[in-house]
Amino acid sequence: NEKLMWEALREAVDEEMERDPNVLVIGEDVGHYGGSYKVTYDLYKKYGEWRLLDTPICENSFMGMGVGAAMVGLRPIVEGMNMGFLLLAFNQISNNCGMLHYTSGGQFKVPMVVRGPGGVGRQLGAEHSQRLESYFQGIPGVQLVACSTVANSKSLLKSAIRSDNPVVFFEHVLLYNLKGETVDGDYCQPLEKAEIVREGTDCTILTYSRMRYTVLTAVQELEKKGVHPEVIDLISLKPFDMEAIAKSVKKTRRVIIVEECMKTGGIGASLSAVISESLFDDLDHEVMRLSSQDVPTAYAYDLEAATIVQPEQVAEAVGKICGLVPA
Amino acid sequence: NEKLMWEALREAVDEEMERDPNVLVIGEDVGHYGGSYKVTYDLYKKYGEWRLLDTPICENSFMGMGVGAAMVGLRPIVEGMNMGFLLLAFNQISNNCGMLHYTSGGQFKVPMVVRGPGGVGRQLGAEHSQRLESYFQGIPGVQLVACSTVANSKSLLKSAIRSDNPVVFFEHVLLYNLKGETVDGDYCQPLEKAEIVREGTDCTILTYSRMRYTVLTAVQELEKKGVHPEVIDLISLKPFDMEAIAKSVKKTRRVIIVEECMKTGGIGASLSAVISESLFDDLDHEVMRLSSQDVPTAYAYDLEAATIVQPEQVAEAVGKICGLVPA
Amino acid sequence: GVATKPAETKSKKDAAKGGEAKGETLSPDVARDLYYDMYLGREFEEMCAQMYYRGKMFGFVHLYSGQEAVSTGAIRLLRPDDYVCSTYRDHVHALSKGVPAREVMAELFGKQTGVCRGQGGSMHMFSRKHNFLGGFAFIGEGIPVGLGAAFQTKYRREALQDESADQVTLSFFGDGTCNNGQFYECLNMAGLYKLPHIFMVENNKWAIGMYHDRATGPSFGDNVPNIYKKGEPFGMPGIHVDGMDVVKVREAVATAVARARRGDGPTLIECETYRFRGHSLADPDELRTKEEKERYAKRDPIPAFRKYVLDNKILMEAELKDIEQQVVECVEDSVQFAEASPKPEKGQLLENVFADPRGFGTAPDGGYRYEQAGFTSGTAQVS
Amino acid sequence: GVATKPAETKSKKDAAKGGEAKGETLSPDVARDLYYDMYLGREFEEMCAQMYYRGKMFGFVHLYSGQEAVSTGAIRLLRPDDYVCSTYRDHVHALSKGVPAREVMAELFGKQTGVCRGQGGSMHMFSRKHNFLGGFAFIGEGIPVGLGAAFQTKYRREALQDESADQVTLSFFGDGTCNNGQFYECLNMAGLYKLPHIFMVENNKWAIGMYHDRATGPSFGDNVPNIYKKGEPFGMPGIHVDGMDVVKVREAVATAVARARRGDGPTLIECETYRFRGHSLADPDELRTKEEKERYAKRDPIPAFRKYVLDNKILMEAELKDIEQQVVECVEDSVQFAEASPKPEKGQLLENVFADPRGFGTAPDGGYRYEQAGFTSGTAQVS
Ligand SMILES: Cc1ncc(C[n+]2csc(CCOP(=O)(O)OP(=O)(O)O)c2C)c(N)n1
Ligand SMILES: Cc1ncc(C[n+]2csc(CCOP(=O)(O)OP(=O)(O)O)c2C)c(N)n1
Ligand SMILES: [Mg+2]
Ligand SMILES: [Mg+2]
Repeated sequence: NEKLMWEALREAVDEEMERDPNVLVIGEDVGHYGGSYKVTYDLYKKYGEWRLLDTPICENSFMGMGVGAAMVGLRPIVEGMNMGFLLLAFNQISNNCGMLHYTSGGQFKVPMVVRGPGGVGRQLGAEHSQRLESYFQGIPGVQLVACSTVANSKSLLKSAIRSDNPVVFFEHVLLYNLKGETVDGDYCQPLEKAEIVREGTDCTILTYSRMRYTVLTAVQELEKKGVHPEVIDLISLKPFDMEAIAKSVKKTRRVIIVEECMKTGGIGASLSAVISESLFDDLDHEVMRLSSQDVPTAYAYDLEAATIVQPEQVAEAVGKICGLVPA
Repeated sequence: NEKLMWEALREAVDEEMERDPNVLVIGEDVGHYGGSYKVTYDLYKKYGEWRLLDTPICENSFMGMGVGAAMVGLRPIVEGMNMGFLLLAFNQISNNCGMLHYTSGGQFKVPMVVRGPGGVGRQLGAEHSQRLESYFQGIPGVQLVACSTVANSKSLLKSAIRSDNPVVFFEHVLLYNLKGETVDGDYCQPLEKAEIVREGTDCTILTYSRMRYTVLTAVQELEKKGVHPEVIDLISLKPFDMEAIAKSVKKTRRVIIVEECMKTGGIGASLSAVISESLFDDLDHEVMRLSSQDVPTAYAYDLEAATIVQPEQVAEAVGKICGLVPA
Repeated sequence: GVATKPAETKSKKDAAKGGEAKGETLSPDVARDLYYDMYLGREFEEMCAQMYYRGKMFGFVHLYSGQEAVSTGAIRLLRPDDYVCSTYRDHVHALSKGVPAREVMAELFGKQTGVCRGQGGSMHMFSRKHNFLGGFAFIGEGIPVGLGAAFQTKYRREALQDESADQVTLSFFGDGTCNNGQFYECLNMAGLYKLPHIFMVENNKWAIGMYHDRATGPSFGDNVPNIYKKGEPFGMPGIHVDGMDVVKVREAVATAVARARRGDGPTLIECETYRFRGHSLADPDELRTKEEKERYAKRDPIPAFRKYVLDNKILMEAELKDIEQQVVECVEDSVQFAEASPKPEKGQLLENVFADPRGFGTAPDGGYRYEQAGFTSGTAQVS
Repeated sequence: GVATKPAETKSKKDAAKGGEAKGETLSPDVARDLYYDMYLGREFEEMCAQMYYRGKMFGFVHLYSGQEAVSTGAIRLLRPDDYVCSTYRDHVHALSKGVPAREVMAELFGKQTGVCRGQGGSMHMFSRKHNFLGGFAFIGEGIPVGLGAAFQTKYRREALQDESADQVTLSFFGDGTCNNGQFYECLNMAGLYKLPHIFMVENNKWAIGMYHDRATGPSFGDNVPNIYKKGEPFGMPGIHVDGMDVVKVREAVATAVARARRGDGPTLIECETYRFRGHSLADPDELRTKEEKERYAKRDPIPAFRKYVLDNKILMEAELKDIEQQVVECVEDSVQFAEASPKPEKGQLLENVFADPRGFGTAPDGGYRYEQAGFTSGTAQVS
C-alpha cells in the first residue's frame, strides 16, 4: 500500500469529492494539467471541469471567488500553484477567509482549504522559496496546518476539507515524492494535534514539515552517541498543540525548535515565546531556535544551503543544550 | 513651537522634498486632498502634481511603480491611505521592496518609504484596525519603524526618506492630533535605536506606537505606589535595538512587552523569543506579554476595548512581575 | 446534492416584476415599493448622520444619500434568493435587500441586536437570511466574493445538475473601484464562465477626493472615461444608465437579470449618480464644487420619482404622504430599538472567531481550550 | 536635480535604427545584428537545456526558443539608456539588451561571476549597467516595476524639467499574465499619466497547461480572445503583430517607441508567437498537440528571417554562416566561463540584504551588528 505523498494528497481530494458534491478544487492548472505537483492529476476526467476549475492567473480574485462560494455552501479547495503566489491573494485570505465569520457575527462560515507547495526547494530562487506561514500566522480566524508524511498528508487534508474553519494547508515542494503508507479507511487526523515522532528524554525538538527529516537525520547520529531527543512534529502551526508541547517540555526541560521559517516573525518565534512564557519554571535551559537566516533565499546552492538549517546544526544544538559540548 | 503629529510628519516630507528633487509622494488622495490624515496637505501646491502623485485605487501596482522608480533613482514615499490597504500590495512589498536588492546581487537599491496610518482606532471595524507589522515582520530586507511622538515622527520620517533601505513606517490613526515639539534644525533620528522613555529599576516595559501612552498612563499610577518601571519605546520593530534592550533587561531582570499587535505572530512574539533566548540568565521572571487578543477587531466599543490592552492590565502585570501581588 | 437551501422561497411575483420593466408603466404596487424603498434609504441615512453627530455611532460612516435610485431600482427587482454584495457604503443596499432597519441601526449603535451582533459595524453589514453577502471595507474585495456566489449558482446548475439554480448576484461598487485589478480579473472570469453576475457600478464621479477623470483614463479616441465600455472587451454587454432615474435603472437591471437567469452570463451596468454628502461623515468634502453639487441636487431621484408617479397618475399624493409617514416611523422605531438594545457581553469576544471552536487549540493542562470552564467569558487570552 | 545618469550614452544610431523600420528594407548592419541576436537567443537556450540535463543548473528554467523574433525585434531597436523589464523567461531578453552571455550563463550555474552574483538565478536576471530591470518570477509583478521606470522618465521631464528625458521602457509578459489585475491597473496608469511604456505581450497561446482561449474570454461579439483589444479601452493603441516575424515586430515597436519618445504615451503590442519547448524544463508538455507544435515550427522565426535576408539580398550565405559560427563560439565561451568561475563565498550570504547595513540592527553587546568582526563571514545569525 505504499504510495507517494502527491498520490496520498490526491486520494484525499478524490475521496472527499466523492463523498460531498459541494467539494471542488479551484486554481491554476488544477484541471487538465492535473496540478503542478499532480495532486489533482486526472481528477477532472472523473468530476468534470466545474469541479476541477482551471482559473486564469488571478490569485486574489479566484481566492475571493472561493470565499464567496464557501459563504453560500460550497467547500472549495483553493490551490496556490506555489504557495508563494498567494501573496497576491493576501487580502482575500486575511480579511475575508480570516475575519468574515467574525465580522458577520457568525452568520457566514468560510469552509475552505487553501493549499499548495511551499518552502525552500532545490535552487528555485528567492520568490519560489517562500515561507508563507510567517506571514499568515498573525491572521485571526484561520488554522495553519503543515503535513509532513504520506500518512498525515492524506488524513490531515481530509480533515481540513471537512473543517468548517478556513484552513491553510502547507505542503512542501521537496516532499511530494516521499514514499510511505496511508491509514486504511476513511481516517481523518485531528488538525490541532501534534505528532510525537519519536519519544525521548534528553530534550524536546519541535519541528514541522520537511525539517522533520533534517531533525531525524541528526537524531540518528545522536542516537549512536547515546543521546535521546524527543521529536515532535507540530502539525498545527496555529494554534499550537500546547497539551502535547507542555507535556514534553515538562519531561525533558530542554527545547530546541527547528524550522525552515524566517527567524524573525516565524512560527518558531511565536512558539519560543509561548514556551518561555508559559513554561518558564519547567525550563533548565533557554529555548534554542534554529531557523532560516533572515535573508532572501539565494539561487546558488551553497548560499541556499547556508540559509536553511542543516542536520549538523541540529546535532550541535542538541549537544549544547544537553551539555555534551561546552556551551 | 508646538504642533500636531500630522504637521510634524508633513514638515518632514516638505523638508525632504525641498532638499532632494528625487523625493516624491505616491498614493491615493495625497495630492489635491492632502492625504487622508493631512500629512501632505497642500504640498501639491508647492511641488506640483507629479511630485504629489494622486493615484487610482490600485495599491499593488502603484507600490510596484514606486519600486521601479526607486530602482532607477527616485526616492518615493508611498502612502497607504490606511496601512491595511497595503495588504493588496503585499506581493510588491515582500518580493520586490524586500528582496530585489538581494536577488539582483546588490545592483539595484530600493530606497523607498512605505507609510501610513495603522492600528486600532475608534470603532473602525476589523478591516480598518489592522496590525500590519505582524504580517510584515518576516519579510527580509525591509526595516520596520513605528513613530510615537511629535518629535520622533518628524525626525524618523526624515531618516526613513534618506535611508537606502526600504522602510515601512508605521503611524497610528489615533496619534495624528497628538501635540508636541519637534527638534530644531535638520535632525534625523537613527532608525535602529530605541527610545528610553523613562528610566526605572523595577522592570522593563517594552512597547511601541500608541501603546507607549497606555503604558505611561499605567506607570503614572504605579509611580504613586512607589513602583518604577523602565519604559522603552522600541521605535525599530525590525531589527530590534538589542543594545538598548539588553542593557535594560540586565538592569531590571524583568520584562513586560505591551503591544497592540496580535498575540500570535506579533512583534511581541519575536521580541519575547529573542529576549528569553539570548538573555535567559538575566531574567528573574518569565517575560510577560500583553498583546491584542487573537480576534478580528469588533466594531462595538466594549468588544474593541476588550481586544486591545488597557492601562489596568499593564498595571496588573507590573504588580505581578514585581511581586507586589500574588502571582 | 444541493449546495444551499435558498434563505426564502422564490417570490411568485418575480415574473410580473421583471415584466413591467420593459417600458410599460409601473404598477401602483411596484411604484409604492420603489418609493418606500428610496425614501427609506434617504431617511435612514439622514438619521445616521444625526446619530453620528450625537455620538451614537463611530468610525467611518459612508452615507448613500443621492444614490437611492440605483439600490432601489436594482435590488427591489430581485428575488429573495438572489444575492447582493456591497461595499462600505452598504446600509441602503442592505435595506433594499430586506434587512430590517432595526437590525442595521442597532449594528451601527454597536448593539447585540445588530445584524452582525455589533461585531461588524457600518462597513460590514451581512445578512445570511437575506442573501446579503456584506459589507466590504476594502476596495474591490467584494467583487470576487459576489462572483463566488454567482459561481455557486452556476456550479449547482452545471456540476450538480440542479436545473432550478437560476439565482443572480449583483455586486455594487464605485467608479474609483473600477481601477482596481480585482474588477478586471472578475470581469474576465465572469465572461469566461458565463456567470450570472451583474457588475453594478455606481459612478458618483468621485472616489473620496479623487475626481473620476483624474483617476481613470478615457478610451482611445474619447475625451472622458466611460466605465461601461470596459464590458465589451471582457465579453459582456456594457450598459450606461441614468442612475438618478429609478425606472431606467430598473429596466436596465431587468434586462441583465433576464440574461443572467437564461444562462447567458454577466452584464456590466454603469449608473451615473452622485452622492449628496461627503465621502464619509469624516470627510470635509472641500473639493467638489458648489456648481457640481447643485447640478446633481436638481436631479435628486426621490422628488423626481415622486413627480413621475404623480404625473403618470400611478400613485396619489395621499398615498405618497402615507408612505413617507410609514418610513419616518420605521426609522424612528429603528433608533428606539437600537437605543434600547443591550451592548454585547464580553463573552461575545471569542464566540465567532472560529465556526469550529477547535480552532482555538489545546491547552497546556490538556483538552481543547474551548471546552474549558469560562472560556467564552472573554477573559481567556487566545494564543 | 537629475534623477539618474543613464548607464550608457545614447546611441547615435537611434534615429537611423527607427527609420528603416517603416517598410524600407533593412540595412545589412541591422540585419546582421538581428540575425546574430536571434541566433544567440536560440543557441543560448538550447545550451541551457543541455546544461540543465547535465546537472549544471537547477530550479525552474524557462526557455525562450521560438519567441526570438519578439525579443530581438523589440529590444535591438532600443537605445542603451532605454529600459527593459522581463519575467521568469528572461535569459534572452537580457541577452538582447546587451547583458553578456557569460554573465547570464554564470548566473545559471550559480557562480560569483553571474550577473547577480549567483543570488538571482534563472528567473531573476538583473543588470543595472544595461538598464535591465529583472527577472520577475511572479506573474505580472514586473509590469508595475517597468511602469515605474517609465514614470521616472516622465518625472524627470515634467517635475525636473529635464527636456532630454525621453527614455522608453518595454515590459514583456505573456498571454496568461494578461488576466492578472496588475496588467489592467498599469494599463490605466500608463494611459492616464501618458507614460513612455510599451506593454509587450508575448502571446504564445499557453500559460503552462492552460490554453489561452480557456483562460481569457473573447470580446463581446468575438469568438476568440484578442489581447490587443484591451489597449483601446485604456486609452492607447492596441496592435496585433506576427511575433514570428522579426521585421514586423521591429516595425510595430518602432512606431510605439516613437510615440512614447514624443510624449504621446503608451502602446499595447500583442505578438502572436509560440514556445518550441515546454513551459519550463520541468514541464512534461503533454497538453499541446503535435499538430499545433508543427504548425508553429514551420513559422520558426530564425530560418524565416534567414530566408528573408537571403531572398532580399541583404546578407549573403557566408555572412550568415559566419554569424552562426560567432554565436556558437560565444555560447561555448559562456559555458566555459561559467564552469571555470568560482562559487559564491559563504560571506556573500549577508552582503546584499540591505543597501545600508545598519538595517541589521544593533547587537546586545553594543554597536551595529555589521561593524562587528566576522559579521559577513556568513555565520552570523541574523535576528
Ligand atoms: C484597498 C482599499 N484602498 C483604499 C481604500 C480607501 N477608500 C475607501 S472608499 C475609497 C474611494 C472609493 O471610491 P468609489 O469606488 O468611487 O466609491 P464611492 O466611495 O464613491 O462610492 C477609497 C480610496 C479602501 N477602502 N480600500
Ligand atoms: C503570481 C503567480 N501565479 C502563478 C505563477 C505560476 N506561473 C508561472 S508562469 C505561468 C504561466 C504564465 O503564462 P504566460 O503569461 O502566458 O507566459 P508564458 O509562460 O507563456 O511566457 C504561471 C501560471 C507565477 N509565477 N506567479
Ligand atoms: Mg465614487
Ligand atoms: Mg503564454
